[in-house]
Amino acid sequence: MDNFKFDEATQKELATFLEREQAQARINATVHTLTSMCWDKCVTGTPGSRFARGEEGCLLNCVDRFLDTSLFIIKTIEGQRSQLQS
Amino acid sequence: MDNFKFDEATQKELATFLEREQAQARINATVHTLTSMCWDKCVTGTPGSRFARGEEGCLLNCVDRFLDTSLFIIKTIEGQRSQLQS
Amino acid sequence: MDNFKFDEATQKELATFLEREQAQARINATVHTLTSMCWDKCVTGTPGSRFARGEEGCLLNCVDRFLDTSLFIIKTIEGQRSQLQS
Amino acid sequence: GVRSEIALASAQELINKTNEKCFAKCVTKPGSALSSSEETCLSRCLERYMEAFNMISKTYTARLSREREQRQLAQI
Amino acid sequence: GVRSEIALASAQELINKTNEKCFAKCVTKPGSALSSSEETCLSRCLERYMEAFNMISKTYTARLSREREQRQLAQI
Amino acid sequence: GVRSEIALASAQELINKTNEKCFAKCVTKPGSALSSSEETCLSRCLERYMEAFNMISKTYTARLSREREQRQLAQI
Repeated sequence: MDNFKFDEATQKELATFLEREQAQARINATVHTLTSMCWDKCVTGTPGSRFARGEEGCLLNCVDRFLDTSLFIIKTIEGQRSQLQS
Repeated sequence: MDNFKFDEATQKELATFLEREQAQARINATVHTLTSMCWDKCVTGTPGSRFARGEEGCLLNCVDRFLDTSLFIIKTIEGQRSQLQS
Repeated sequence: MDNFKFDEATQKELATFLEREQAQARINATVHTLTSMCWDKCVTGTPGSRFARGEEGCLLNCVDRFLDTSLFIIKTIEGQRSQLQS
Repeated sequence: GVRSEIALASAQELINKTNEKCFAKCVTKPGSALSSSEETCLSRCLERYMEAFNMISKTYTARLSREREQRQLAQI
Repeated sequence: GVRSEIALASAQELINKTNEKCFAKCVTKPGSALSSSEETCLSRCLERYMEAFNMISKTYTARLSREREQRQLAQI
Repeated sequence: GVRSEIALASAQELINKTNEKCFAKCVTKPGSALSSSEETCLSRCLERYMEAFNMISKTYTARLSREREQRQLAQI
């Protein structure tokens, strides 16, 4: 079994498949984290038969503003580093 | 050392032992999670020389109601899935 | 590759290096956990251009009191155990 | 297969999270049994959490593909 | 042995959790040393957390064995 | 090398934590874009979180070396 080898084409296909699946697993994990965090931030009342006014908009904006915050922080840090180096 | 092999009976015994120990480790982990969560829900005051009225009952019920919630959620999801399939 | 072996002196040096790096990784992880926990405890207002009065002192004391709490708990448990054994 | 294992792990995680969030929201003082109002709250909470998960999943994947396009445009 | 490693890991986790919960509850404004009232609070909190852990451990294992019995009855 | 991987992981973790804490503090009601007051809050929050991290890193390593000395004194 240890000596069995796939041919090169199959090995590449397998690697691509596994990479794509791992990317999907990472995306799933991020969606779970974002849902948990945005739920705590946006859904403050007792759950009703639909989202309250404001809750739905908050949830829709929460993801994009969180990612904007991430980009803002990275840009700020890079700006400071380039200032320090010049 | 790599070529050393236990006989079949010993191997089975070992597997059973390890399985039981892993089950114990999982139970321990769940008890830690439940204690942390129920503590935050039930023990709201400054700790006294015994639990306040209500805190002890809350702690005792917390585990069973959490597991009931889990069963309720699984049943609801299965109910929806069987409705969709019929 | 599997049969390649470093000489004993190099092996020891490598082990020491890896141990030191793992210790550094553990220290980093603890500093992240402490910062997160002390930030939540001490920084309660909107962030200003410097820490508010009280926030800085709280942060400085937070680490030492957390570690004191840890020592206090271990001492108390050990005290109880030695009482039970005598 | 790998694919179904990932989907299963994600469904399991969704159930665990729903359980945690809806128990926190709907069962504030655990009694000797789940009351009918707690059960109503739980089934609504379950629907809302699943809805939130689907909304956020769409928003996030839309953002990812928008950013991928921008990077590709930037390379031209 | 495996058994004592598991017990040790669990005891270590119990100490870590107690530390986290009781520091949060008893040391709300960290000063230059632990005050005597903070220490009183910590030792009571420690006792209560251990008590809660033992109560919940019993309740959970009782529930597990009840459910195991029900499954075995269902198989008859 | 191992060393730079550890430093990189720690920097990544610092960015993640800052992101989580400052989003929680500064973006309380997510709107259709980050407002200028939210951005001001975020850049101050970022500075303060880094400052807190550095303070706590120093305090913690100072404590560790103090305790190491005490243990060595105790062994004499």
